[in-house]
Amino acid sequence: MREALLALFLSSAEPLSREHLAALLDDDPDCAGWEAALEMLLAIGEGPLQLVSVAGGYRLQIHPRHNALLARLHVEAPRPLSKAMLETLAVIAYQQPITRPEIEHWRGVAVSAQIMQQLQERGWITVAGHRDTPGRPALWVTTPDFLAHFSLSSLEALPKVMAAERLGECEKRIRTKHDKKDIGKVIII
Amino acid sequence: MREALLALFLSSAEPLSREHLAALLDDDPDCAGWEAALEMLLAIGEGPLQLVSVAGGYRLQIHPRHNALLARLHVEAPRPLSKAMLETLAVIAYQQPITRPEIEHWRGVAVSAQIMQQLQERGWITVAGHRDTPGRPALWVTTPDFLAHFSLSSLEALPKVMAAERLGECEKRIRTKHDKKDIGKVIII
Amino acid sequence: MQVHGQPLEGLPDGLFIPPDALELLLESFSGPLELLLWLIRRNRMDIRDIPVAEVTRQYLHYLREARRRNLELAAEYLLMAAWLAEIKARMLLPVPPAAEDEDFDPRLELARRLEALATVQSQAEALHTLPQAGRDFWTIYPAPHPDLPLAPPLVAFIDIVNAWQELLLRPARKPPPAHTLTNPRMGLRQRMVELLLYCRREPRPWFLNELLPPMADRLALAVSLLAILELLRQEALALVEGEEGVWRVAVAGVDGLGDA
Repeated sequence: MREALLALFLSSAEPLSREHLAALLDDDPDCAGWEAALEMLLAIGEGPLQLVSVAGGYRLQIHPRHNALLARLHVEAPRPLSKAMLETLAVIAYQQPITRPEIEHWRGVAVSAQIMQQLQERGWITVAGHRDTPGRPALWVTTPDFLAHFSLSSLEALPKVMAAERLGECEKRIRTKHDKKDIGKVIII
Repeated sequence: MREALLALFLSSAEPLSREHLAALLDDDPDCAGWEAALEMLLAIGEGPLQLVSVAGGYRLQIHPRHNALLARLHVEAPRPLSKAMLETLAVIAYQQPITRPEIEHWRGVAVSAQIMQQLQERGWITVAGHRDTPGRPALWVTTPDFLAHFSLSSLEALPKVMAAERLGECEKRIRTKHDKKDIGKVIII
Repeated sequence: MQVHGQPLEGLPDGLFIPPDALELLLESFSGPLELLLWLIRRNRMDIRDIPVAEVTRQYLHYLREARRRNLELAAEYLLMAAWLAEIKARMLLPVPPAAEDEDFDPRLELARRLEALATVQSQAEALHTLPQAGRDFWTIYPAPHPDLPLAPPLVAFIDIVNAWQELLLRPARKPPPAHTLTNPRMGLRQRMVELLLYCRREPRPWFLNELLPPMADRLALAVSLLAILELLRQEALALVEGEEGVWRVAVAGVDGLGDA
């Protein structure tokens, strides 16, 4: 009976409601006890499948424990980031936590909600809070996944970058005293 | 491992080839021994499922022992193919790549644009190029979906067919020995 | 699917056709060639040696019957009749003595076309007998796999650094809408992000000592304090005064004590 029930769910594009199942199975003496089998499926699933209750009935889906493997199968080919996305990501990485208006200030152009959403979907940025200023803008930060993807131990490991003018004045002072590694630590604050 | 393999097949709308599976699984130490699991699946299936070799890969389908039940679920049976569609499809399948005028030559009648479109909508035929003759007529071929629908592992698996009339002298011999029904089996018509 | 020929096998031999059958018969044919093939098969004639006179006689009989019953016939049916008549006429001519081989048989082209059609019919029938999805078996409908992570974008780390460098090198811009740290010290930023995420774990204000790292050295303590102060200054965190006059820190907007 469990098998027949699985066959129905597996071949169906739509979720199956309890009523639909009853209409299909109640009159069939071979299918007696299907309700118990359904409860079992709901409770413990079957192999890599779990039965979930969705609008309109039940449907089988792959248990999320296989997501890593499935992600390899269902990859959309990785696409390069657009320049706008790249700049936005760079600003967030170096200036976090940061609001969208501030990102726009750094980039000098408006940042579309779509860009923020796409970066978010990739799992590299997230909202960490809100600034308590008018409009309560969201504060964007990079995620641990972002660090992990680029093998960065922390944000401290982001390469130091300075604007040219600032570099000029600092350089003279520091060069005489410190090696390059120390420069970062001394001048950043 | 068996579960992971099942998860891949269960989530895939297309048949998966052995090469594709190898690319997905070979580097993963958790997936060692997937070939053995695949052989097992091919041999004995899993619950109501059987793994079949089709269109250059493997695909799960419901074991035919559940057909009666499934027919009750899928009440709107797919519309049967018209004779004209079936013949046109047969010409393309057996003679591909082929142009529309050539199809018309084989069938002895004009092929309507509607038939070509219906076959295309079912995803069974597609244009693979153009013949380098005046007018550059489109060259039609069948798709992997065609193989999948008709449970063919490849085009070589198309049933070998001889027209009755090609048999010429064979026919006379057969006729004396068999009744008409048997002729049908030998010569298909 | 009606298998060609089979529903028609019940027809009586000879030329008589019941009144309703002719229409069905002609409708089942895709064209004159198929009618001709059907006639040849029904008479068990050899396609390579067609008795043209007899076939033509029968073919014309069906055409006349159709006309008598006011059935519409496509022009190709008349074209075929003309072709048959032409073949019949050429068969009456003496074969040129120099070319007695088969190629000069006027029936050859007709035989070729009938053979092609017969082949197509066999192939169509072969396809029809193959197991078909949704008719003879059911495939699985691919099971959904919710919340699959998207592939990370294709980007080299150095591109991010360069993008930032380029932004910094751009001509001076107006002051930012909210004051931000312009000389980023990443240790501080890391701590700020961590603090924000930490505070959001529960919607309540936090005591200062909850936010400072335990067993930390002086530098870590200093950075944490600085991060809290910076977040307060940026108004990402807010100070909340409790009943006992104790100040606590809350994520901006979390009104744990009703006055954030």
